[in-house]
Amino acid sequence: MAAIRELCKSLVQPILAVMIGLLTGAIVIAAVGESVIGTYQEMWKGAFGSFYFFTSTLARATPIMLIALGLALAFRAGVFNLGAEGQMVLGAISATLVAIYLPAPGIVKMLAGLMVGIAVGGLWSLLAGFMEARFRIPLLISTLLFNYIAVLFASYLVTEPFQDRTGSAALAQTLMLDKSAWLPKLFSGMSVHAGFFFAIAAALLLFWVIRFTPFGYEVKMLGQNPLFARYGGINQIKVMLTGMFASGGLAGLAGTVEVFGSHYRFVDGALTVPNFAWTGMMATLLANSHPIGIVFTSILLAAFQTGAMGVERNTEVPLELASVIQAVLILFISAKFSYDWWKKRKAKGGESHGAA
Amino acid sequence: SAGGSSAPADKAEGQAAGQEGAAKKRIALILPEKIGVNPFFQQMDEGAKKAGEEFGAEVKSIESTDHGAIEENLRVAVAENYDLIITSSFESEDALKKVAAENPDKNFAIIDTVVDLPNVRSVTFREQEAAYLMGAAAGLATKTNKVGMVVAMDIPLLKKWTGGFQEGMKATNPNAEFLVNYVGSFSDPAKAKELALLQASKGADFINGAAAVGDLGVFEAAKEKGFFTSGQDVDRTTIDPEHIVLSQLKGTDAAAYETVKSFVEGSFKPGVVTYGLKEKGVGVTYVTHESKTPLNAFIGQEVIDKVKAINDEIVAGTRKVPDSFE
Amino acid sequence: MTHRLEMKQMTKKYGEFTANDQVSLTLEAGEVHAIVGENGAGKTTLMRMLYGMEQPTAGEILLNGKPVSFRGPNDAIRNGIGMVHQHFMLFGEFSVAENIVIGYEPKQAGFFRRKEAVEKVSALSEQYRIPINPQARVSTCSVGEQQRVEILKVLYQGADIIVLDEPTAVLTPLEVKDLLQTIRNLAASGKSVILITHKLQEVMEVSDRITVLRGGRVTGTVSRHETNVDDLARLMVGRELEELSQRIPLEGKRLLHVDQVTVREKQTLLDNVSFAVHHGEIVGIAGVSGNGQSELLQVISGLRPVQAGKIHLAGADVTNKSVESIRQAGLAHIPEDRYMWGTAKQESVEENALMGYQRKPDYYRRGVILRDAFRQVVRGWVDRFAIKTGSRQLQELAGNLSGGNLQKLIVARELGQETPLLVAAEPTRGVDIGAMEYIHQALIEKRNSGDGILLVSSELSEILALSDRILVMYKGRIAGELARSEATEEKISVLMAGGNVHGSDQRAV
Amino acid sequence: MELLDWSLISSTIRMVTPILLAALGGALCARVGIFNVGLEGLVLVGAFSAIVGNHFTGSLFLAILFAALVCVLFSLLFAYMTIGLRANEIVVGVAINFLALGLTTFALRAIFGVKGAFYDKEMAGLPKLDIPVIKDIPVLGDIFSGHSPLVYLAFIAAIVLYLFFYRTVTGFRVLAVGLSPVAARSLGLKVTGLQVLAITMCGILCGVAGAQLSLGQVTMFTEGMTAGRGFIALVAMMMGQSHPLGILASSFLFGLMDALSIRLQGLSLPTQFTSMLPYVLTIIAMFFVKEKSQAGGRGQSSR
Ligand SMILES: Nc1ncnc2c1ncn2[C@@H]1O[C@H](COP(=O)(O)OP(=O)(O)OP(=O)(O)O)[C@@H](O)[C@H]1O
Ligand SMILES: Nc1ncnc2c1ncn2[C@@H]1O[C@H](COP(=O)(O)OP(=O)(O)OP(=O)(O)O)[C@@H](O)[C@H]1O
Ligand SMILES: [Mg+2]
Ligand SMILES: [Mg+2]
Repeated sequence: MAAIRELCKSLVQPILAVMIGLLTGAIVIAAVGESVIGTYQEMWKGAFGSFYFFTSTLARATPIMLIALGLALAFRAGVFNLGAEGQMVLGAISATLVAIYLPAPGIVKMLAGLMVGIAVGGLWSLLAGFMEARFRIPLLISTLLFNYIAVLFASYLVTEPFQDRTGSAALAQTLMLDKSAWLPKLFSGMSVHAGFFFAIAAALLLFWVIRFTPFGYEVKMLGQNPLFARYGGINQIKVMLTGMFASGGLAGLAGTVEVFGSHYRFVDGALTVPNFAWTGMMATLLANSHPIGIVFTSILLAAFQTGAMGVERNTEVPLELASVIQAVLILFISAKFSYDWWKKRKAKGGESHGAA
Repeated sequence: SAGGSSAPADKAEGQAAGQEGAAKKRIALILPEKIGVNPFFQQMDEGAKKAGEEFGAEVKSIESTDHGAIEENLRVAVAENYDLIITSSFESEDALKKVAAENPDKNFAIIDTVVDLPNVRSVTFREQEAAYLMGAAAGLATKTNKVGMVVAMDIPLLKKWTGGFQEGMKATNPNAEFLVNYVGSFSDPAKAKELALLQASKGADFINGAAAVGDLGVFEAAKEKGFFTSGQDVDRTTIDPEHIVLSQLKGTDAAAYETVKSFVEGSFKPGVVTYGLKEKGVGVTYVTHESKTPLNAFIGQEVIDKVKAINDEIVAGTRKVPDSFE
Repeated sequence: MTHRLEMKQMTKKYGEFTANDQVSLTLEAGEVHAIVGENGAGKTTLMRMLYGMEQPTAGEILLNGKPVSFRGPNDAIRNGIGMVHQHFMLFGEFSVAENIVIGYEPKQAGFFRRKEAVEKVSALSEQYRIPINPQARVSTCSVGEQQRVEILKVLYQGADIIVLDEPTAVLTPLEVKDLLQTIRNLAASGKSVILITHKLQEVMEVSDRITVLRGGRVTGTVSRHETNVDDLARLMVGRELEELSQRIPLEGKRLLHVDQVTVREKQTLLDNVSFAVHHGEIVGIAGVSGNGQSELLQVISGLRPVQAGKIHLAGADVTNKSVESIRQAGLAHIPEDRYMWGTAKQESVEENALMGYQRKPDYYRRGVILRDAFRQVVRGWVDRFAIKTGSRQLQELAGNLSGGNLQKLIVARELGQETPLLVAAEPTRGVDIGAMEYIHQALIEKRNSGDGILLVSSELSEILALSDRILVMYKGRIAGELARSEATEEKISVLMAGGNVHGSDQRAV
Repeated sequence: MELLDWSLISSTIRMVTPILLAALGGALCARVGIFNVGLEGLVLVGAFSAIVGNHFTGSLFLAILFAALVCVLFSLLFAYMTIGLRANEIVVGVAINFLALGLTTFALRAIFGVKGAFYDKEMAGLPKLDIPVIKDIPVLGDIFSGHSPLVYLAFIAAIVLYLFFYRTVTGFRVLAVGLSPVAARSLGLKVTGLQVLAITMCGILCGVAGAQLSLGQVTMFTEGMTAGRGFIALVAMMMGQSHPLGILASSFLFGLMDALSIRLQGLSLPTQFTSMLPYVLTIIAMFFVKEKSQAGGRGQSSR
């Protein structure tokens, strides 16, 4: 009985948030003279309207989810890794190059690529961790700066030494992967690919690690009180570095599956423009670093994006407005409207909250 | 109005009824990026819409939010049964190759690159030819023997501009020094301006803007420091004729316009169409195209005449501009 | 007749759990009123309501006869109520004067007049005879000084009622003496003081009246003249206290050997320290805080590196080894600062208890922590040490436990490690006398079973009661060693102050 | 030599101004314990509103004021979400960045009817101030004279912020809130109010930063014209350890590296590597500033 009440209470928050977000979005849509219902309908259809759209939402959620899961581990350990973007890009470019140039059968290329993607993303992230542990260079700064370096370096690789010169040679991109090295699609003609399985598997694995293993416990304690962790014999540097490696590795995997499952080649900018990294970070934070929660928040955030694409395709609502609505929804979902908030609101009759 | 999605069904029926002429043709223009600051896409959008209005076709342009969205938009356009699907740029190549091959009965067009499939019409530009003319003019006009260029990014795509320009300049003025700087972004006029100021301080008296919206920053720098500059895509001289003395033109609007037109009129054919100086698909103001503003004395008629001669050679094929640059 | 303060029928519920149940209390001008009671009896909770930090579930507060209600500490301060929290509310980065005036800064046109602040603080410190250096950075002050800062702050804010929640727990005996004197001075100048403490001698020394809480209820309010320590103890615990077990004479082998250890960090913190702890022996370390005891413990437990010297534990060289390997070699550790080192406040009791057990074979199989098995063990501790965990039991947040109950949890956890060596820093800090007795008993039993204990305590009585040998630290060195038989409070005090005592042969190793 | 002419410094001063202003704003937030990743969006909004203000009022002063005002509104949204509704500050910051990009693009179309960029040759940008005596001194004049008033304002802002933190009562309390919200609250300080105050001031600074970008450095608005400056400001803020003068130094360091990297473009290094230079050098610089950061004591992440 009490459990049901608790559940209801915990549901009030997201439902309220989405409703307020949708309401605000509705005002924006109405303000530009478009049909509110129609727009939302298209948004829904664009994200979940048919099996095809559903699978492309899942495809889009895949890299977001992998990045988010990696960050979750780091965040839990109290390690703030802002470098997912660079880790993803560097992992993806290395994986791609290995898969292109490794003389081996397709399946070997693919597996080698995946491993290299994880390893390189992880090592790049580890470097920042090492600099913090050894030289006390704050992760927050180094990871942010490492993004620029990684992205520029990858860009160099595909503009100069490894550019695809077989075609028009006008794009900074690698050769295309052998078909045999592609990650299989889960349904033919649909966008979702095997990378989605990796993401789900990673979520389950992470859930298990966090929930049941000593390592998960140690990560949590380190995040809660690093001194306590140290006192208790937890090797904080080891845990931090492991966390960094895992989060970088998953980001690298995210980039790799995006290339191996969707683009089939590394195209300069194709991984950075969609903002996977920041979206992944939001997915983590919205889910409070809970692996299973992340599965849902990633799909939700992906759905906002595919929904916005649907709106763009089928209504006259301009694309930038769709992104405004998306931002508004995210804003409100992040808010902690609680049952108490609602009560207090009512009681106070909307007295303003902490203005200066 | 949100009627978009219910439309395809009606239209499909309309077509099934078999009245070829009566049913409005439905054409989708799928842009590979947000139109944003890119005049290239803006023009394409306008050209297609204009043709749509003139020839009675329904043109819907769809912006893609990022690389991953292109393929999905193409697929959805196929599913929604558009009669012609136009897309653009190298970024769409992979996606179009896949989607067009899977849908051999559909008509596609791609602007600015070639996709060699039986149901695709490709329209490309030889921008390097226009850039060559621009460089030639710059080489002739410079008094300080220093010519600058502010480029959006150091990417292969833009080598057509820098390479062509440099070749042209060397052809007319082998002694001129070529200064090139990259902004690192398509949307940073402030930095573009700083780069132009820097080149001016090094003595460049003509600085070619090729920095997308950053060109506006270059123009401002020109106004402040009094050097001369040029713009891209459309005739920019109107903004500030005193300093913006040339503009390199590219008829993306024409390409889109012609594609839509030919499709509605029934003359649409797959294959490759290229626009260069010869086809007047690209060009330079005063040389190949008229301009609303009078010619600036910095360039002078003499230079224009010489460049016109070069243009004639290129058109005639006696002077070759390479296709790609390293 | 109106009282300066009257709390009537105060009740506070946390969910299902009642922390205060119709507690009533009066306070007069110039009175020192002590509140005593077991851990978790609700003392702090009562004071938090008085200070506006918690809203009462029911009850009424009257100030000089007028009902008041405080929505926050702000209201309480404005009404002349000040509180000195046990874990100080200070900004280490700021100076003493800044910490005192904050919130009521002397200013001119919005600019902070730091000079004037210093002057005011100096004046205040003279007026109440509480010595302090207003310009010192608080993070460099000793705990005793920090407490004086807290008291001065309350006075600066114009408090007439001053609440001190376990102020002496972290003080050295000398500092305690000073504090008690200060309390008497304050009362003499007309201030009213509420004093919460577990040390009944202190209560008997300074208070006028004493209120005893048990299980959230008042079990009695007595005047000091009508009672004594034993009566109070009986009122608090509800039973007689027992004698400590006999200690079995043991001649154990050397267990811990600290050999010429030196720690330098800008200044020398430990200077050539050598001593040993044997099996079946409790070695007590006394000293004024800040003389290297903390550093010594940190060095032994692996939390701080040494620059020179060696440490051996159970035969293994553990110098500059990781905490993990030292713990594996046989060390358990009750930390001196339970909030900083000993707990994750935002985690449950169970999670806090698990620290150090997560990879033990008994509770860890095939990659997974055996939660059920471990939970049994924690339940055992809770029963044995009478840890009051509130309504959510093992899932209660550690931060919600009362200070003493949290301490008991930590003691249970570290005793449960069953290691040959236990390093115990202030093991009974903040625990009530019943629990203190129990912890002392447990330590003796551990000793009798042949394990070694290194005990650091600022409580000389504790050191004297438990130790087989006593080392006194002064300025980073071992200033002297006393055998159990020869040790007295006086001798220790002299050594602590840097003096010399005869009869202490330097056989530290 | 070629690489180190004086225009380098002059150009650095100009380029660094928006970054400096935004970083100071970020520092205000950081000092009350809020990590504001929304700087990029706030500056963008400031840049856009400055142009709108200028377009409709024709007054540069009102334009800057308007930019500051709009940014304050956005900041209040940020404050309400993070403090009032306890939303995660990073999520809110990122959402604000998205929101700013979408809204400015949309409003560009709605207000000016253009896509991509708004440029009006009639519009006057901020004037260049010639400082009387300094302008005639050979090198110094080139470096320090002839900037927009906001450039000078930015440097003054750093000093004012320094005075605010370390000389005023309110600043003192702001610092206290950041050092220990729990202690501040128990003292009865209005923690929320102080936080909102700091965030509001951050809004003003970001508004001014935007105005310098769209009216000082150039006179136009283009979509996404902040081009990552907000994130650089974040780095500058962290490197400067949220100390106004530290930020002054770190932004300047970064600006100098950036200007230097431009000059290296001509040399035969690939552009990607020259562009990397400021980031690489910043990291290298971190090896040297760390000493101070330990003393600074706010190394929450480094423990
Ligand atoms: N926020 C809270 N939520 C739930 N329970 C609480 C909370 N705060 C205190 N309690 C419970 O209320 C009881 C009384 O706590 P309180 O801190 O008042 O005890 P105390 O008498 O001060 O004990 P001690 O001597 O150990 O400090 C304890 O059992 C504690 O667990
Ligand atoms: N930093 C510390 N290190 C060791 N013991 C501490 C520390 N802080 C508090 N204590 C102990 O905790 C007990 C009180 O803890 P408790 O949690 O009840 O805090 P408090 O003084 O009541 O303050 P508050 O009213 O803010 O809760 C005291 O006995 C004190 O000895
Ligand atoms: Mg207490
Ligand atoms: Mg307590």
